[in-house]
Amino acid sequence: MSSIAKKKGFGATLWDYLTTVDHKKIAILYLAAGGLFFVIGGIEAMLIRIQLAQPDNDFVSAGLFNEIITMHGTTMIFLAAMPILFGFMNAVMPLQIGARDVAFPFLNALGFWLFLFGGIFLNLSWFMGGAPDAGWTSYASLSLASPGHGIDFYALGLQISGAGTYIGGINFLVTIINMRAPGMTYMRMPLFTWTTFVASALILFAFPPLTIGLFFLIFDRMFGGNFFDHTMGGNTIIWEHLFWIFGHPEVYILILPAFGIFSEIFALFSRKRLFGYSSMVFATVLIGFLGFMVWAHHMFTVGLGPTANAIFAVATMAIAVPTGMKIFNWLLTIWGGSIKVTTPMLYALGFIPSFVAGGVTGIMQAAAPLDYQLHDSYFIVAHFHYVIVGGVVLAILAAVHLYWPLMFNQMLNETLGKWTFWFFFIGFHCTFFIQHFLGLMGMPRRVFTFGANQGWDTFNLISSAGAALMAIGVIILVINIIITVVKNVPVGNDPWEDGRTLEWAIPQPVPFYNFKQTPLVRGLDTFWIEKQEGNKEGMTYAEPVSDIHMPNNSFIPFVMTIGLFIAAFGALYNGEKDWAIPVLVLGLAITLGSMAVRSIKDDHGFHIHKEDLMNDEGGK
Amino acid sequence: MMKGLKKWRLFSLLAALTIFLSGCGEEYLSTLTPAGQVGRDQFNLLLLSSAIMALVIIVVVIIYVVALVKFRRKKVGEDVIPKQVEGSHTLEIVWTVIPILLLIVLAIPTVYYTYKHADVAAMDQVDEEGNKTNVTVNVKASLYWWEFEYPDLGIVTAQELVVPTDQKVYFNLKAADVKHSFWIPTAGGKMDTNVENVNQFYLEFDDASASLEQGVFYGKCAELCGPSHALMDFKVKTLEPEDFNAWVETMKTNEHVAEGELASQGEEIFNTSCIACHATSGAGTTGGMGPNLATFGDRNRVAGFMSHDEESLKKWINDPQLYKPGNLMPQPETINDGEKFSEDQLDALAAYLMGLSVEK
Amino acid sequence: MSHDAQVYVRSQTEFEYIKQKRKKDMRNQVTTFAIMIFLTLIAFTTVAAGFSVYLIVPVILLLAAIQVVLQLYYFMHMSEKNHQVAAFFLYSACLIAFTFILTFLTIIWWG
Amino acid sequence: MDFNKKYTPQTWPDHPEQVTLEGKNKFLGFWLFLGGETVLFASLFATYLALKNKGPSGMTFSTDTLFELPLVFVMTMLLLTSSLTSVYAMYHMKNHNFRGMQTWLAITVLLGLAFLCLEIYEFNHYVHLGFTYGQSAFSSSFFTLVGTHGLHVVIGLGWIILLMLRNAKRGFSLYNAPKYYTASLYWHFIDVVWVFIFTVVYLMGVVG
Ligand code: HEA
Ligand code: HEA
Ligand SMILES: [Cu+2]
Repeated sequence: MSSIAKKKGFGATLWDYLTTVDHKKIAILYLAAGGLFFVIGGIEAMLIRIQLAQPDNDFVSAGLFNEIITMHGTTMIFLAAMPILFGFMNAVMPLQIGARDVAFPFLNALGFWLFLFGGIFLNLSWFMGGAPDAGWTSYASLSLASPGHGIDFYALGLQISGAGTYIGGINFLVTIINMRAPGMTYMRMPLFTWTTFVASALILFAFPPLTIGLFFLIFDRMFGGNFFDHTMGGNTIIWEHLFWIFGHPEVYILILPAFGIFSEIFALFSRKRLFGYSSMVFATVLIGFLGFMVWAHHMFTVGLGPTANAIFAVATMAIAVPTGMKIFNWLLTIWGGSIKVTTPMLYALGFIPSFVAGGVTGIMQAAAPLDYQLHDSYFIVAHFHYVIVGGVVLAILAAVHLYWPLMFNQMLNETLGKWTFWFFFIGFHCTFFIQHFLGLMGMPRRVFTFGANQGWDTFNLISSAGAALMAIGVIILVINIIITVVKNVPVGNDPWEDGRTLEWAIPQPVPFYNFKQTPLVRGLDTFWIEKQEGNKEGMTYAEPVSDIHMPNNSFIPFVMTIGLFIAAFGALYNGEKDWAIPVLVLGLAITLGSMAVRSIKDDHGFHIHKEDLMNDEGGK
Repeated sequence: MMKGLKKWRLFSLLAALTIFLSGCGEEYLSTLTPAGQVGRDQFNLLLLSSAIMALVIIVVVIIYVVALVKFRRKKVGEDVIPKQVEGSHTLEIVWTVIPILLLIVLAIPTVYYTYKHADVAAMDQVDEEGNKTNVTVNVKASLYWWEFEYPDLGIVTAQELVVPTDQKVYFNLKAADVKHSFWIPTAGGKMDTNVENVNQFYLEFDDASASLEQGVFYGKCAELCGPSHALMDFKVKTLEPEDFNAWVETMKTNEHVAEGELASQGEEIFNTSCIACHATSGAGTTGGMGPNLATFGDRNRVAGFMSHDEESLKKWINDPQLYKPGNLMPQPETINDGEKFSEDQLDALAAYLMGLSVEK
Repeated sequence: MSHDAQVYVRSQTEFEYIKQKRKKDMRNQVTTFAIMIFLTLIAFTTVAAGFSVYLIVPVILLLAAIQVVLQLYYFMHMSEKNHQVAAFFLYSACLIAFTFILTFLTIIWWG
Repeated sequence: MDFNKKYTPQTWPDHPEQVTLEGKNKFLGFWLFLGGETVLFASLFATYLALKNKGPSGMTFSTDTLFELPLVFVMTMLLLTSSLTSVYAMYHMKNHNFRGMQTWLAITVLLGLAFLCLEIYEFNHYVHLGFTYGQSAFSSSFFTLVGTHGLHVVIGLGWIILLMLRNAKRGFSLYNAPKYYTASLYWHFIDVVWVFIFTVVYLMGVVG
């Protein structure tokens, strides 16, 4: 990243990134944007914890607090965790399967810009009359009653960024199905690729219900619809269903890639093949499937009746089985291995007890009668931060360290990495463990303050202190990144020395066309196999060097996104400002127009000729 | 022998858990100190599931720690290439079957209690004379207050639920504006109050609440409902059945007369400014714009969460928005000829309201 | 490589054969279409004839299902090879779609 | 190597839409997209079924009095036929008969337009009766479900017309064959959805 910047000058680099369709650069964009949103979401988390550090606090007002928690949840889930994972999928998955790029490079760029501008739109609400304040779940009766434009920003912003995610999901699916290198059978795919595959399938089926739910909300609030207005025959429970039909698979969209990352790490740093590979694949698919059959466990107290509650309770519990398979397979992977505790491995090791603790509280919540007590209490907050922070965020932090050399040809500092880990890890348990008890002691979630006489003071203070430790950890990470980027010491390929999969075999920095020759995959962990057989190059090839076809860069994805961004303002102010409808139409016209340009104009890409390839020794 | 040992282990684990957990939290608020059968069932489910989960965690952690100690690279040697094991069918079966068994152990009571706690068939039961055998309460949740109507007894109260002990109390739950959720942590789990339908469930209370620190159990709104969601508390007073019946009788018959000059002045102000929304008689049915104030003097809190004294009452009346943002009680300016209440007016109102009582 | 299509020149007999085959396929498609029209007619007539609701609803749903299968398998060529992945995802989608509709029909209303 | 290589009927591949990697990707990606669309319409149908005939107290509109079968029957026939005509278009694509394909597509477009006109007429009619979008939960869910389908028709038509115009002078290539193919898949899918709409919304609506 820095090396190009030096050669090209700022303007050219900027243009390059605005128009790029290269999965490696899009990965960097996802990582940067997602990282930024993570810090924003984290700062919001800090505000929450400051407010709740002591009883009857008035650090933020009641209304503002609701805006903060809503934006914290929404930002973290939609704009931080998922995009960062998308970043790693983009950076790693095509290399793992031996592909030149993803299936639809143009759409890949479009997906990114949609996500980014959806996120920007959502966050603009802070400056344009107030953020959404009905919780990230935005239950309909409250979200219809909420004054101002906050909820409109939520619905429109998520609609735009959701479209980006949906496009990304299809893209990954097609890439994995169609573009695997010769010999890369389904049962030889690295687990990160597998989990990307299943997570993308979940995106494919989970986002349409969200889209519909958000459309209903948009129509109800801005265009006179009546889906959720019970005086007009509407029904708010429809929103709850649609949201959770999306929402539950969504949490598996987050955790499955995290599982994939840890599977890579455990094998790599134990110098050992992943234990029970085929059952890992099976478990991944099963979790994905079951993920669609359990959404009503978020709705046990809604009053769906005992039969629905019982069915969904039992179905939910079933998920423990495939997840348990995974946990034990990881344990057996390190068992008998040669464990090297690097920073990524440290995260992986921290993940196991943390996630199991979070998972088993999930099973407790699945016991419906018990959930009547736990629902909407701090116990739930504890549960999902244990699985999300203890699972997804630890995976993200691990992957930042693990894949940094792959993405940037530099190594993050290991010592600082470990400091980050310990601060974050201790802070995390400190913050959230105690919240289980707060919940059991009767503290509801989403309260902007609490009275002093209820026995919650000390635990809340401890929780807030833990959050501060987490913040220190994150700040150390930021420092680490800055130092590394400034130093810019190249490390070459296979920096962890025990790389097993194709992405570590490719020369560094990764050429923009990825593989000069398509590799031939000869088994699971193909790089490891080649190394064990003494192959210095690390790859066997499936074809001689020949011309490579590459797609052209394009500015159209950006323009299309801007069109929707503009249109969203039109929709938002519909019925309030005269210019609303014209702006809406203008925005849509820009988007449709650029789509038309895209389909009318011939864009066949270009070729890199064989001779040039021969001379190119990697590098950019 | 092995079996006995295992049983003993499980038992002591449960015992330790019980002691540890009930040490947490306040007796009038915590789910860990259940005050009735429903809460106790759920607490037992908590104990059972915690024990299972503790077991799972212990097993995982043991394997984990041993692996971590035994197989560090420092220990096994820098250049050792471990055997590349593919997997093991036996192990796979073990860790599929054992969790399934554990889950079955949890699933059975789960399903049983799910049906048990949803059983409201006895709600409409009547004795020979056609009187309802059980107390039913219609709960209406509004932006940020609670109304409790006793349809069979012909009385209404607000903010403080009064229920008899030692019997099932049935609830019909509904929201008036946006969704809320009705939760008395000590008595049992919550149930949402939806806008478009009536939810039903029941709770039980063992003992009269008089012995508690505050004399009441705490109730909460458990569904985000707007800025003052956190302040939407209510209190629950449990009475022995005789006391309850006595309370009902006074509620039905009690005609309040303001005592003293100050209170009478207050009554006058109240009747010009407040009566449009607030009823002061407990006899009747639901439908007030604002909470029924018949039992105001007996309450434990002002506005559900402020301490019960004239000071907070006056503060509240003169600026409800400040204390409970987003609530629907008019600011004094809109009901008092465009001005705040004067100190004298406030004193009078406070005296009048504090005198509204069925217990004194 | 990826864009390079091997050009395969058919022999004249092969060419004739495949043309014939396509023609036959097309005739089958027209038959399929006739069946679809027929099914639609039945559906509309059962309703117009005013049979019992309990008869009509299952019958027209079944007819719709058959029609959709015809569309998918013949018009959209799902019967041809090369469609396994597509079929897998489409069936998954149908399964999920079915659960949604079932829940919305049953548990969204409490009676 | 070159997309614009000229083919003859004799050299034109059997599955021109799936010869290049781009074609394969488009083909598969589009099917996956249709999977997503299935779930999308399922959500709309589910909502419609839940809100059918629900409205403010005293609402007089209901499915059995509102809908008129003859109009729906004509619309159904138009759309079904257009599905067949697009099959004809693909038949000609396989035979490398560009003119034939364009002609059949043109017929498809005309049928689609006719359908669209009837739908607009129908909506307009309802609005005149007072059954407007905001009239009730029932009306919102009805217009959204059927309107989303209508929007798909509009997009499908736009897409096909664009393809026809763009390629009118260029003829076949392995670059545009997958585009034609996916457009026709899309058109069939629209028909699939309509089959459920006329069954679930109109026929089942009329029965009550
Ligand atoms: C990454 C995110 C993530 C993950 C992975 C999970 C995983 C699980 N979740 Fe969680 N959940 C959330 C994120 C997540 N959740 C969020 C965000 C919410 C709240 C949303 C909101 O309301 O705002 C939530 C809420 C939530 C609820 C609703 C609570 C309520 O509001 O009342 C329930 C109820 O059943 C639940 C259950 C589960 C279960 C059973 C799992 C299972 O998948 C866990 C499985 C794992 C294990 C069980 C551990 C390993 C297994 C073994 C070692 C084998 C042996 C184990 C046994 C025999 C038990 N979750
Ligand atoms: C991916 C999801 C995710 C993640 C990672 C987190 C991370 C954290 N969350 Fe939360 N959270 C949610 C998803 C997530 N959360 C959701 C969905 C809700 C529910 C919302 C709702 O109810 O609607 C929620 C709600 C929620 C609540 C409950 C609010 C309430 O109900 O009233 C709390 C309270 O403690 C909390 C705390 C935290 C904390 C302390 C972190 C920490 O882990 C955060 C760690 C990050 C940092 C500490 C970054 C710090 C950065 C800096 C300090 C800046 C450095 C600056 C520079 C270098 C410039 N979160
Ligand atoms: Cu869930």
